[in-house]
Formats: sequence, structure tokens, C-alpha cells
Amino acid sequence: METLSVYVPKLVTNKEYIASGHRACSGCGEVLALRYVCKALGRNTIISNATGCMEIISSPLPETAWEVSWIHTLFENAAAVASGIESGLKALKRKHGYIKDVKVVAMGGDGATADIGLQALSGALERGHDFIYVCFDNEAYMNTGIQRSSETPFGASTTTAPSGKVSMGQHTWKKNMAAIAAAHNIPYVATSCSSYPFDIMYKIEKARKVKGPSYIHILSVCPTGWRCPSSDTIKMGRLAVETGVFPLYEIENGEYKMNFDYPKLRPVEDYLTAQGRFRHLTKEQIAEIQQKVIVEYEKIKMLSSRKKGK
Amino acid sequence: MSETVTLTIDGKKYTAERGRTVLQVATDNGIRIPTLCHNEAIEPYGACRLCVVEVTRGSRTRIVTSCLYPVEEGLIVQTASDRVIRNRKMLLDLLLARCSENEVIKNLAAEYGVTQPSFRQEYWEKNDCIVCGLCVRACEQVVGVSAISLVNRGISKEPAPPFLEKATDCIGCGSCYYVCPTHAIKMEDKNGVRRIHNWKVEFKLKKCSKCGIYWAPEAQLEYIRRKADLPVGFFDICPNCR
Amino acid sequence: MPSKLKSPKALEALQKKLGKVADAGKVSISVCNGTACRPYGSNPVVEAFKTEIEKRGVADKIDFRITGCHGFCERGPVALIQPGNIFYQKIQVDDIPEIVEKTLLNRIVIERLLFKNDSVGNIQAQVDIPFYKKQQRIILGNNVKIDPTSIEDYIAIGGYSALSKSLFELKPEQIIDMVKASGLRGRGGGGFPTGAKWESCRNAHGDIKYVIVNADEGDPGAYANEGLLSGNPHSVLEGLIIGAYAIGAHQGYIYVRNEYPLALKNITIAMQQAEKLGLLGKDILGSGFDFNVRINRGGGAFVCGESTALMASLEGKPGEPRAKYIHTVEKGLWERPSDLNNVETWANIPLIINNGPEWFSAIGSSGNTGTKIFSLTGKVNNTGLVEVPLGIKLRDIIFDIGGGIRDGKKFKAVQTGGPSGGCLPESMLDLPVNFDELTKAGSMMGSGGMIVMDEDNCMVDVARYFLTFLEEESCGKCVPCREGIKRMRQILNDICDGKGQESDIDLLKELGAHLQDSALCALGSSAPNPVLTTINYFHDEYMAHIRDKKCPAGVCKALIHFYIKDNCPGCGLCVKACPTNAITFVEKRKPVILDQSKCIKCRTCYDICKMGAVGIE
Amino acid sequence: MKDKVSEIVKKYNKDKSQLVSILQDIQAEYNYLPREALNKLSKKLDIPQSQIYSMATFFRAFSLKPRGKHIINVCLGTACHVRGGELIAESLERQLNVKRGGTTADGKFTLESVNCMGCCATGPVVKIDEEYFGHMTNDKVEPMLKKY
Repeated sequence: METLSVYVPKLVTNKEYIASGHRACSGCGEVLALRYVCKALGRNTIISNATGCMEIISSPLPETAWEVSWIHTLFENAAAVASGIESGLKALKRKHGYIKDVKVVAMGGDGATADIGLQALSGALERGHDFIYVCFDNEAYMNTGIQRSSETPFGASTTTAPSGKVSMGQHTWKKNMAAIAAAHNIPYVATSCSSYPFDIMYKIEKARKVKGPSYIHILSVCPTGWRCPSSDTIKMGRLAVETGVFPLYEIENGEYKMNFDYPKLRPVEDYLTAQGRFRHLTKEQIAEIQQKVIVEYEKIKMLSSRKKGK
Repeated sequence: MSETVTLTIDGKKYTAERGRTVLQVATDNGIRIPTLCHNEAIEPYGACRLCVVEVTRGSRTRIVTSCLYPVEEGLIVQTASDRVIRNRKMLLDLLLARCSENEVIKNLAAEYGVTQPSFRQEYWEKNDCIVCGLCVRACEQVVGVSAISLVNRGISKEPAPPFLEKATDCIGCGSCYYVCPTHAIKMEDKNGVRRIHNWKVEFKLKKCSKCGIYWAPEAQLEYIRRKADLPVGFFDICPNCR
Repeated sequence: MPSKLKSPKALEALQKKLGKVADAGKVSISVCNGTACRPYGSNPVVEAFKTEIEKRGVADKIDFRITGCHGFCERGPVALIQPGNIFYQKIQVDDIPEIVEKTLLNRIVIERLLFKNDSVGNIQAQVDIPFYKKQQRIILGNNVKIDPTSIEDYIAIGGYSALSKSLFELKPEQIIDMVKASGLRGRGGGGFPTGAKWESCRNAHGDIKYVIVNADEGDPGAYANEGLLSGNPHSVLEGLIIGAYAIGAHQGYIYVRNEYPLALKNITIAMQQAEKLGLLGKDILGSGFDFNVRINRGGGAFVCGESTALMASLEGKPGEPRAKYIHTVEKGLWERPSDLNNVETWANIPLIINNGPEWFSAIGSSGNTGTKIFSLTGKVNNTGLVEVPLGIKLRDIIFDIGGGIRDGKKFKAVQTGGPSGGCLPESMLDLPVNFDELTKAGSMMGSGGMIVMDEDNCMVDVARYFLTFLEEESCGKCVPCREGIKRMRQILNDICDGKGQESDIDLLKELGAHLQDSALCALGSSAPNPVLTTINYFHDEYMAHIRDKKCPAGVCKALIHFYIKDNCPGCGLCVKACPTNAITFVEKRKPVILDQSKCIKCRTCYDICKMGAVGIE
Repeated sequence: MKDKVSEIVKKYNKDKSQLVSILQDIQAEYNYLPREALNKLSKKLDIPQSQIYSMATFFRAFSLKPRGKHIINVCLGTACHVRGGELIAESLERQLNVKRGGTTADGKFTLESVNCMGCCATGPVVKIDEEYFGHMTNDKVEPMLKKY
């Protein structure tokens, strides 16, 4: 899909559901991803949005950038609120014959998803609500000042895990949320990235059709927190995928499918050295990361090659 | 500010800009009208007829296609009246008989309770294409190439390359593939080659001289290069490596 | 060829001069060489006249004229001789020396060539022939008076005076008011008031406007426009120029069906002549009004009779119709205001200008004024082009003008309006023929086809015939038309093949209602008419096919078989004619034997047998 | 071939909207629409090949295959149909051993059907080249063909 350049993008809908004029930083990859998510969702959508960047930038009282039904929830309960809305719609359908085809979507950043809201999310996935959970992962608590989260990658420097003489920054590996979601045995899980608009739309459209819960994890480039030029947003996302740092894949009913497979991955160095948050890494540390990336990448490739019933 | 009109859709009043179509105004306001042959970037065509609605103007009520019908002051629109549903059902019945194994059509038909065609089974067909013309129109209006066209007429009408052979003007951009509502156009990128089977064409994909990734068909890049008068070799490197 | 006319006076002078020549009191003969007379051999007849006249050196004594259609095609080739209004029919090459010698030079009538009627005997004068008696030939009447390739002929009978009057005595608005007052409705099928159409086009925004003649008479079985365009092209052209002036158009188009070579030829000649005389082109008759016309040939697509498809074709695109939510009078050809009218509509205009709207509206009935040309064909005795005042009864056309059904058979149905129309049964014969009544009965006026059917025609087969036609002619753009017609045709095929089920009737009706609602253009929305009317009026015949597996008319091959009756004299004619050798000769005076397993039901034996010894069951 | 197409295009002033007429003239010249001629036309008029092909296949009057020496048009209009036009068409198919739209093996005849030629009163009608044959019956088919 991503090789469909120049002409095909003209065929994508012009309709925006997140209005311009919001307060995102320049070069924000997350709001870009959000735009595509919304395009693919369409108007008949109810969004339950956890506290986080996208909530802060879009709804400074008394204004809003949203052109779909939207509710702001706390950090911890986006999935719980979505569960409630979905149950409410079901009741409306049952009692009043309400037939509108509305999709409930919960969304949050990596902190709201992998840290604070994980319990509510797990519950919602487990209960099997008909909803989509979208995680916009910019790899730290960016709007409060770049504090580390469990999605912050190994070696990244944040304000709460700064690099220096004593520490190399984040010293744990990034939490694999897609695998956690998939472990709930839900019908559809996928990863995507803000630099791949067609991939985002394709996966969201697919998720919209799924009956039951689906989970989409979108790596969203944050020039502010990653300390890279805001003009490099797209490039950075592409590098994340092309180096294998963040592979794009789907897990449909437990079956893995790698969407972008490269015969030869770029060296992770290309990705790491382009960002300020990794500036301090030594050659050895980069080599360690490189090794881990290859192991993880191969794992997914291996899973992808394994077909059901075999 | 352009002129506005007030119209009623499904019992609710809406204000809309003059010149917009009923479909646009309904969609903007969250009223879902099914379509197959419609894309915002392409002129409306009115072939699939799925977007039919019932309009009343004065004492006259009739069925029209909402993708083409311009909004008017005082117009009353019903998007899901019995008559509309009856017509949509029959359309899906006809489409299902034509495309009895196509998933998109099957799902859409099922949404309207049509699970199998009303016609004798010996006449069911297994097409994927519904001749909505989106591929042809995208190629003409969006890409500006017109490598394919609708050939023949009546029941044998189909989108096809000239002389039913290789589409020599095709640049392999894939717009037709992307825009096709029923996935009737088969395209694949494999080993540095893009094939669009319907038009009997294949294209070498350009390999970025820096990162080695295949990033776009060479023919398309050459077409753009010439059109924009760019230097030779301009596209040797992919946008990521630039 | 006279020189360019630069004022209305010059036209008048020319008219006077030509009129005198025409009144010179010479014997004149008009021989029809219209398209319908050609299969009868009118070409050799015309040639023989020319040679005969030349051979005798009597060219200065005889005003010999080759004309377009006289209407009574059944009896072709025909000719009209003046003075005396002598109508000769079924003229053969051998008759010509006699006609020249006796009738033209010595005014002796040849009885053998006159029309014969059982009750009255030979009828000499054209006007007394029953076929012509009830007609009111205000448009077609001039066909016999003029050579269509001669503008002088047209001018001599007062041609182009309506144009002159329009340009110099009337304002465009006055012309439109006259057309409105006349009550003229579009003769192409829909019956939309012409004056109102012109007015909307005149009032539409835009400096550039177009006028178009729709001469793509695609209805199979209708050739009224052909007869008019090939027989009197100038009348159409004159109407068009007047319309252009009234609407404010400077460019016109004539879209002619390519299957009409004669019409195409004659209108092309007419245009060239009009241009030479200054009646077309720049500064017409010195009025300052400019108007040009382009002729476009159709490519053989029925759907191009639909106005938007026709316009697409004029733009050089495939003839696909588009939705008419924005009317063509506002956005038509090249998105500009365009007025499109049918050949016959345009030909009415000069008459209205010359004689006044009151004269016109006195013809016919209120709301349906004027006359209408029908091509009366099928199983009727007198086929041909008939022009009758609107409101006349179907019965009058079929039985008085048409002379009833051939071979003493029984009338079964009349099909009007082509594939968009319907089949009306005997009980509807007293229906007044006008736009509204025909539509109410489930049929329509169309471009004037009127096909009469007798007991040997199967109505299910007729419905299937129309759908097969439409299936081929659908442009294929919209789903209801492309897919719906195909399915309806398949169901009808099954019924004709004896595989029908009773539920098929409901499915046909349902599909029919759907097409009427949802199809993009009139081709699709009117396509069910032949099916729905036959189901409505001939339900029993459908049931015979479905329940009893019988085709009462003996048409549907799967449901019939041929047999040899006992009265077969064993002449052997059929044995020779049979293409599959299914019939074997036994001996003289003994019936032949027909092998059912070899019979392909081609009907050859049935047609060839003089004894009526072949039966159909 | 080049010059013929150029000539025709020139006659119509390179007017794209006259495409139907131009194609008709090309067909009149070659008896069908040869592919090279259409390719040439595409360049001359600057219309994509696909659009010319679309026109050539939309209209029934055009043939993309070479046609026989004589063109037989059997009328299947309504007036001819009710008088047995279909049987005449079948009889022609049998005797020529071709289907409608086909050309005989010896290249002598091409059998085409037409939906009305404007002489309905004399149906069923068959037209061979420019000659019309009215009131056709099955037994008249063979003698008619023998004339050619």
C-alpha cells in the first residue's frame, strides 16, 4: 500500500474529523496518525479519549477540534468508559430498535494504555466489547514533560530517566502491548506507524468491521520528546519500520502477518543517531539494541510464517 | 459566503450550501447512504444506484440518486423509506446475482437481508467487477492518463485496456486498484515487479540507490519526471533517503 | 441555382418566379423513391421513367419529379399524376412506357395500376383512397409536391416564408409565445410542451446556446422521421433556424441515424442549398442573424435517441446518458443551454408561424393539438406512414386507414412507442391516440411506431423480443438497466422455453417496478413497459406458457411442433424446401412424412405450402 | 494508411467531437477499423487509445474485424420481427454457416443484424450492400444470395 504514491492519495477522503487549529507541536506525528484514524473511522463514531497529548491539544475549554462524538476520560478509564458506551448502545438497540451503525473507539497515549489504563483495557478486551482501542505510542509522557513510560525504548533519555554519568537512560525494554492485547484472544490486533497513512487507514477500516474488540498500536513520532527536527517526522517513522525497531504486523485471530518485510533491514544506528534522546549511546549499547531488534523481528517473522492448523 | 438552502432529511432540518449534493449533505451530517461507485475526488456518475433516496418537491415524490441530486430549498428527502429500501434490496439482489461470490457485495447484500439472489441459480455469475467505472474515471480524472476505458455496451460492458491487450499507457500507479470498491482489480508487488493483472501489465519498481527499497513503479516516476520537467536521475533516491 | 438572397423581398420575388413555373399547367408526375419504396424496386422504376422521357424527347412537356415518401408504402412503388390526382400503385418497370404514352401524354387512366377496393372498385384519386381519407397530412402532404433535393421546389410551395416572417416581423419572444399558444408538444416521445422548453432555454444563463434536431429515430418499427427528413428536409431545417432565432442560438446540430442513408444525403444537400441561397450561415436574408448547422451521423446506438446520450455523442464520447436533475435546457451540450427537439417537432414550426397558432390548435384535441405521424406496420393491410390529428381512435387508424388485419386474421394487439411503449389489446381500440391516454394505458407515443399484431403473434415472444433488443441497446452504465433487463429477458426466455414458473410473473413485475424507479434514463425506466403491459392485458397467454406449456399463437419453438395434415397432396414442394431434410416424399397424392427429430421449426414448409397442409400445434 | 487517416482528420479540422464521423469515414475507407488506423488517429487527435477503443466498441456501426465483400443486413426491427424477421435471420445463418456478426469463410459475406432500416412497411427486409429486399420469406433467401 505504501508504494501507492502521488496519485492514490488523491483518492482518499478530504473529510477531516479533527479540525486544524489544534495546539499540537509542529511536526507532531501523533495528531497526523489521529487524522488518518478518524478518516478511516468516519463520522458515526464515539470516541472515549484518555488524558494525554491528543486530549490536551484538542479541547482547551471552551473550544474543540473534534467533529465526532468525543468524551474525555481520565488516564485510567478510557477502555472502561468505552465499555459503558458500547453497552449503552446495545441496550438502545434492544429496547428502542436503534439501528445506526456506530463504532465505539477508545484511545489513549502509551502512558494511559500501557501503564495507568492497562487494567481497564484488559478488562474491556476480556469482556469482549465491540470496540476498537487505539494506542498512540510516542514512547513517553510527552505532554507533562517527557517522563518515561513502560513504552519508552531501551536507552532513551527522558526527564525521569535521564542519561548521564550514572545512567544510560531507560534501562528496560519496551513493553510489547500488541502481544499483551493478543494474549486476550481478541479477533484483531495490529501495529502501525504515523508515517504510513495507508497502513493506518487499512487497519482501522478492518478493525471497524470486526465484531468484538480490536487493538491497534500506532507508533507516533514525537519530535519534541525524541529530540529530532520537526521536519523529520515522516522519515523517523519510516526508519523505525525499516530498521526493524518497530515492525508493522497484524494478528488476526491469533495468526501473525508481517505487513512490511524487508530482505535486508537498515542498521538501527540510522534510527538511533538521528534522535537526541539516543545521542549518548555507545557503540556497544547500539550493538546490543541491534541484536535485540533482530531477535524480536525474527520472532514475528517466524510467527507470521506459521499458519493455523500447521 | 455562498448561498444556503434548508432541506429536510429523514424528518430533520439541515442547512446546506447550494450546489452540494444530497449525498454530500447527508454524509456530512452522519446519515449513512450506501454507495459503491462514489469517490469524493471523482465526478459523481450514478451507475450503482445504491445511493437512491426518495425526494419530495411540491406534490411530486420520486426516487433519485443522491450522489447527483443537488440540494434545493424546501426539499424533503427520505433516505430509508420503504420504497428506497425496496429498490436498494433489488439492486443488491441484481448485484449479488452478478457477483455471487464477491465478499463486499455479499456483505452489503446481507446488511439488507438479501442472502441469495432471487433468480434461478443457473444464471448466477461469479464476477467481481460491477462496472461502476471508478477505475476508469480515476485513471482519467485523477491520474490524467486514461490507460483504460469502458469498452462495449450493455451486458458486455467492462473496464478494459484498448484492444483488450496490454494497457500501453498505464503507468502502474495503482489508483484503479485502490479505488475499486469490490476488489475486482488484482495487483501485486513482488520481487521488484508490480503486476496489475486486469490490464495485463507489469512494471519494474524503482529501487532506491541508497537504501535499496523498491518504492514506486519506474514508469510512474518517469511520467511525473517528464510532466514536472525534472532532471534525469531525480528519482534515483527514495524520499526517505533524500 | 439562383443567387444569394439578401432580403425578404428577394425571397418573395424568387418565390413568385418559381411558383409561376410550377403553375404552368404541365402534366406532372411525382414518383416515390423513398426508402420504403426501394425494396419494391423504385430505383429501376425511376431510372426507366428518365430513359423513357428522354427517349421520347418529351422532357419539356412533362414535369417529372422524384420525391420522398408518399406514405402508402404497402403499395409501392407509387406515383401521383397531376392534373387529376391520379394515384398509381405497384408500378413495375414494364409499366412505364405505357404510363408515359397513355397517361402523361394523352391523359388516359390505366385502370390496372389504380388502387382497388372490393366494395367500391377502382379508385382513381389519391384523396378518395381509404388509406388517405381519414388522414390530415399537414406535414407529410408536401412530400409529393417536392423533390427533396431541390430547394427551388420547396421555395415554390412557400418554403422559407415562415423564416422570413420570423426574422423580420416577429421578436423572438413573440415566436415563443406563438409556439406556446399552438400547444405543440414534443413529438419525440415525452410530449413536453415545446414552447415552454424554448422559453426555459432562452432564459437560461449563458451566451452560447445550441439547438439540436434529434433524428436518431431508433425505435425499431418506426420510420416517420426518416420519411420526413428524406422527403422534406427543408421543412425541418426551416423550423430549426426559426427555433435558433427564437432561443438565441447560433449553432445547431442535426443528429441523424446512420442507418438512414437517404435522409442523411437529403438533409446534407438541403443544408448546402440553403447556405448558397443565404438562408443559412452568416447574415440570413440580410437580417444580421447568423446560424450554422453541423450534421452528425449516429453510430448505431438506440440509447443515443435519449437527449443526454445524444449530446454525449455529439461531444465525441460514447453515448452514455446522464441524470437530468439539471435540465439540458440549462446545461446540455458542453454544459451549455441546449434545446433538443425531434424532427417532426421542428417541421411543425413553419406551419405554426405561417398559419398562426389558432389554426394549429384547432387541429386535434385540447391539450394534444396538431397532427402526429405514425408508421403503421405489422399485420395490417395498408402499411405506411400516416398522419392523423391527435385524439383519433386507435380503431380508426388500424381499421379505416390501415384497412384491418391481413389475410382475414383476428386483431390481437397494437404496439405503440417502440421498446418504451406497450402492447394494447382489442378492448383498448377506442382509446383516443394522444400523449396522455397512451401513457395512462401503460404505453406511450414514442416517435410514432404503431405495430399491429394478429393472432399469430405470441405476446410473450414480443415481450422477450423487446427485452432482447434493449439488452443489446442498453448503454450498460447503471445496474438496474444492465442487470435488470438481462434478468427479465432470462425469465422470459425460460417462459418461452416452457421452463416458466408462476412465481416468475411476480418477479417480472417486481423487477419492472424497480426499473421504473431506479434506472438512470428513460431507456431503462421504460424498458419494463412491453413486459408489464403484456402481463396486464395478456395474462392468459403467459399462463398458457407457464401452466400448460403451450404457445397459443404457435410461435415459441420449444412449445410447438409442426405436423402434416391429411389434406397434403404430396406435391413435394416442402420436401425440397426443408433445410434439414426432415420431410420425406412418399408418393404423389399421399401426405409427406415429417420427422420430428430432424425438424428445426424454421417454418419454411408452413410458409411454402399452398394447401395449408402444414399445421402447428 | 497514414495519409488516409490524416486526410480524414484534416477534413474534420482535427475536431475531437467529430470522432464518430471520423471513425465512420475510416471504416468506409477500409471496410472496418484497422488497428493501425486507430493508433494513428489517437496520435493525430491527441485522444488516448483507450477512449477511441471505447467509442469503437460502444457503437454498433463499427467493426474491428475485416468484413466480407458484401454486407448483409437483416432487419430485426419490430415490424420485421412480427412478420418473421427472426426466421429469416436464422435461415441466413444456416445457409451462410455463420452467426450474426460473422463473416463467411470465403470472405464473401458478412452477416449483420440491424434494428430498423426505415422501410418497415415492407418487412421482413434484408439489405445487401445498397440493395433492399422486402417481404422476405425463407424460400427467397437462397435465390437472393445466388445473385451475389
